[in-house]
Amino acid sequence: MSEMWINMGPQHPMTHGLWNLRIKVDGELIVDADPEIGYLHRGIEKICEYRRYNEVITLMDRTCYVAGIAWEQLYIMAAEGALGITPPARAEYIRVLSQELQRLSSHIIWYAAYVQDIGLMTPFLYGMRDRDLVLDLFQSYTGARMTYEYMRVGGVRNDVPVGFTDRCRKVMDWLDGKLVEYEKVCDNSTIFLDRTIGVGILKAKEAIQDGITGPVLRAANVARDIRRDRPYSAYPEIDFDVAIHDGADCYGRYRVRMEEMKQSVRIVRQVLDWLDRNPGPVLAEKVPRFVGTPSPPPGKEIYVERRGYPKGRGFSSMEEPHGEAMAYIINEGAEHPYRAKLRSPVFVNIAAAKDYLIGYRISDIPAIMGSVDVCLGEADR
Amino acid sequence: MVDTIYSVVYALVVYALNLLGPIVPIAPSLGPGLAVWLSYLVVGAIIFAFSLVNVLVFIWWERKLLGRFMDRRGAMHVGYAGLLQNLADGLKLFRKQPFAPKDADELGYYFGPTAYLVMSVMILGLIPLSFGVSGGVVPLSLLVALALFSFAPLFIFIASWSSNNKYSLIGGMRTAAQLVAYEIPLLLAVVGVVALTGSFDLNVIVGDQARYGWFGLPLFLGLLLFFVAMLAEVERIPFDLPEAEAELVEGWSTEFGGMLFAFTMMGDYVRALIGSYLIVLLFLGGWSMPWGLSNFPLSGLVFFQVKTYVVFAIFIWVRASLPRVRTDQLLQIGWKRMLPLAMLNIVWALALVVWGWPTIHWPVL
Amino acid sequence: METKYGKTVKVAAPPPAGVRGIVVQPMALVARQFFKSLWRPSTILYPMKERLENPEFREEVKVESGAPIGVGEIWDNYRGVHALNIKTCISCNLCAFSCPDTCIEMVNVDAGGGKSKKCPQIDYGKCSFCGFCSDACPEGCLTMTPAYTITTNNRKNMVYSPERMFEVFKVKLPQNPTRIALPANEDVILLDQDLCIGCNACARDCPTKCITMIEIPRAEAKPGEKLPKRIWKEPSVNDSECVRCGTCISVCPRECLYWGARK
Amino acid sequence: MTGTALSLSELPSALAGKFPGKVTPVPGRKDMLAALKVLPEAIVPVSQFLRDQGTFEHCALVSGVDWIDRIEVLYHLWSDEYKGYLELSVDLPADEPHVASVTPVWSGANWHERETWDMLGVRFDGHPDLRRVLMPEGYRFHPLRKSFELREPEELEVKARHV
Repeated sequence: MSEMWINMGPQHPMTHGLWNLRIKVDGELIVDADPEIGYLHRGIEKICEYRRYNEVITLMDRTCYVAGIAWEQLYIMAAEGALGITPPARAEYIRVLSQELQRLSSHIIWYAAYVQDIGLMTPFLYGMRDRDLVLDLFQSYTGARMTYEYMRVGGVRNDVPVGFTDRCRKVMDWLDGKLVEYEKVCDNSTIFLDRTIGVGILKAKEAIQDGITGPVLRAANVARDIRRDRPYSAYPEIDFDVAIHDGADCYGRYRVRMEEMKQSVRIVRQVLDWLDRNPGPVLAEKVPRFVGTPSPPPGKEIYVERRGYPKGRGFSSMEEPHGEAMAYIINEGAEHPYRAKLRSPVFVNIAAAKDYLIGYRISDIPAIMGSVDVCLGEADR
Repeated sequence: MVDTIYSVVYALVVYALNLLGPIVPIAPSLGPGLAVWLSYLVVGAIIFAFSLVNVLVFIWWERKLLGRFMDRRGAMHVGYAGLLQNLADGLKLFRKQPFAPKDADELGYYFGPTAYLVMSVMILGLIPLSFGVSGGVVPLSLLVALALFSFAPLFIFIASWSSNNKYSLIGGMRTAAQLVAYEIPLLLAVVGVVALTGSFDLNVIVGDQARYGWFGLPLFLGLLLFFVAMLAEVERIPFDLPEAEAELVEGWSTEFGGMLFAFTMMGDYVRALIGSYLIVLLFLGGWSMPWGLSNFPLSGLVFFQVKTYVVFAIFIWVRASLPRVRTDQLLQIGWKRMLPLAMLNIVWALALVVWGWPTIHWPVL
Repeated sequence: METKYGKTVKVAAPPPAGVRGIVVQPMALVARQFFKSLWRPSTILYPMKERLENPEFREEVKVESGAPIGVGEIWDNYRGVHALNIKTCISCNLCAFSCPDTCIEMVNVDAGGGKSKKCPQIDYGKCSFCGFCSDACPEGCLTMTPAYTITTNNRKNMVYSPERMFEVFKVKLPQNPTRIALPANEDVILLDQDLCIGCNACARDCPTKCITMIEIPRAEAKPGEKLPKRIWKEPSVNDSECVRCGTCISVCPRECLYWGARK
Repeated sequence: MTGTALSLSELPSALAGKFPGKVTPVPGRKDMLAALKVLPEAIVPVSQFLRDQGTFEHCALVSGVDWIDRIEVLYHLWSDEYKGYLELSVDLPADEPHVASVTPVWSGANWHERETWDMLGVRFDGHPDLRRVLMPEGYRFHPLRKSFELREPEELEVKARHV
């Protein structure tokens, strides 16, 4: 019996969260893989059905611990669709700003963790140091570092504080230099290139068939970016490039993410300029009572019908740092969503683990699964 | 200098024996012989303990330097600038309950890491810290040291297999493959030095370098090979595959906790210390310095330590800037790159011998 | 929707094997960082140097880290421990209603003069620091401050009573300056006149006293119908003073008050 | 494949022609290219057709809604050609719901169908590996059914206050 199953997880340094990658190995060679998730399942979709529209926001932050605000906006866009509310333009721009800052922080932490997976710990600390600047930015306008609770149905909670744009520009200038440094550490290191080039290949056709999205798909030479293809928020007004790579391997994913960070810096600069020029309100003037704050008790159920709020279905889709995220909300005129469904890109990207892994070695597992950028909080929900 | 220490210790031992004389009856004929024997033991123990303390400082050195490479501070709370942090860690591990996993082979489980540490520590007794200052005086010290050094994979494999853990097993297999693969370029790189000196005695090797210049210059290729092979032998990044924590949790030492883990950890650092010592002794002139800098009392001892720490700093620097290679790439580098280069190095050393490098004294062997 | 911009760029492939810097460049880069951080690494010595209480902290972090701005600086609008002004609290319950984590409980506090009133008590073991409560507070008496050290080794200490939050208020920490302007609530309290029995419970419990019981004209008795003998009163809500806390709805014994669009 | 692709305007008529009476459009969805209600028995051929002729190569989401009297399974498809989403929905009976699996058409639907089985108890016939994915193996309930009440005391508290 030369083959054996190994459980990598649920507590394993490679997993970056709680999941279990069962692999069958023949010596060092992987012959089969079976990912198992669910260790972090909190039943967010079910709890949503018991919470009022604004209260769901606190759950969304905790869906993904590295990209909280992305999920907030995802949910808020779907809820606004279900309730028929349009946020003001300034709110949309602040949302785009939040998205891109979140993308920066998420990709930086991805970079840090990824290079550490491959065995180099130094950039991990560099990444953490620079991510902290981005988190400080978040903190300066949302009031929290990771669990923002910033988006509201109909806009955002508050405007950016005075002096924020200058401060943000400074951080962007600093990141410009640091991103080049990150690339130097990896691109000029023969060992890094040997570890990533030609490893974990997932070609375009297979990737589309598997439902893979995000940087992993773009690294396979498919230019699909929801921000450009089905623009939401203020993205139609913003100039940015969609980065693709034809390697379809770990190196390609790394390159795509590095380029996306540069594009994010570019987008943030545009948004800051816009924010400087266009003051205005950040919350819609009127929202239904049960989604605005404060949210007092609803009264008796018999009167819910009497109010006659419109029923509807809200759907939103966006380019989260990990890929294409979707939210689907059914509003039956009640205080809380009738059904809230979230589509996590990581959920699908993990499901295809077999396709990335078979034929490579145990040493490649951190390199491959790390390049997928796994965040179990949103995969399990 | 060792004579000074020895005479001081001898005087103390004789004094102590005299004090004990009325209480413990010792045959007067045994007295002087016992005193000599005891003072050798004490001097050996002092030198040995020096090296062991050095290991603790080594870990501190790595923590601090690695911290600065990574833009952070490293250990800083226990003792001055965190110097005693390792002692605290050791104490913590010491207090933990020793245990073996349910299906582990207990004999091998306890024996493996212990023997790994003991075997590594034994080498410290052979390393001269300055001329003639070593725990034990062995004419073939280099040979014995390298022989003991290459025992490690055996114990690692015993430890990993008896842990009854798949990660440990894979880590142990990797260790065996890696250490065996890099043993050969390591030894072949040493051959160059031995060919130039004609001796396996580390004292002689350093003495020759003091007279005719460091071997690191004529045998630069050898130095490089020895350095890289040593990186692999002491399992440090970029060759730390046996304990590649990203995929193998903690490699062959996954199942060890408490003091056994301390043994594996300490064994690693003892080996790193020995590796740095050997690099300095074989290629960087040991305790000798040009321009007679090492002629002052105790300066040889100091210079040797300084050089060792600088060499280890380079180990740390490499660790801070390079990722880990893959198993197949590691073996490829070992067998396909380093081995031919090591051969080339021997040819070059022999060519030096033939061209009349001044340090040859073959009769000594 | 069409994007104005947004094009595809192909990221460059890595340089061919011959031209790669092998290992020298990363090592040089790391060494440069070593000398940069030799004396002043970016670490913030947090427990040794308190972030909030130390006024020079901001300047210090600026100097110590190489970063362009203060790393780890706590801005005034950080959502930390709550400060409660007991004196202006109107016991409207809105904070407790808006809390998604049910961590706010209304407890009795001494209001002076032998009276007591209900004020919020917060269990930080449950709190998620979302700020909904301070957003909801109509009087601005419950705010969030940048104080963030609530660490304790006893779970009971995590429960902050109104008095304890009043202490936080008295310390005069910077108050959260970004209290939001709430979106105009399109709903008002409406009355189902068929059900009202004129019991006065809503007017009695209204925290802002915006409900007054007004006498309504006695309707003409239809043939065969008997009207009650006592004076007929029903609540009238002053919408501009109403904080929309819904207390009246919850106390109404006949379920005759409800939310609805303004008529 | 792109050569035979239909344009977006041709798609409804082509669908109606190929699957008469089995596909009905649902009006009033602005955020989608179209929303279609499909009869359960036609879902696989419709999927096949949409993937091959309609360029809907990416199955973004398979999910479900419990309407108490029936269970609705939703499919969201993305087309790189039309840059938009298409929604298919299938109504199934509330007891013992089962529908043919679309995993042979899009392998990306694999885990989504597993999750829908896990959460709503919809059986997907022909699925290669229909196990629970989030809940533990051997769990007795399908938590997103409306008949499943939250049982945590705190959640009951929330519920009591809100409903």
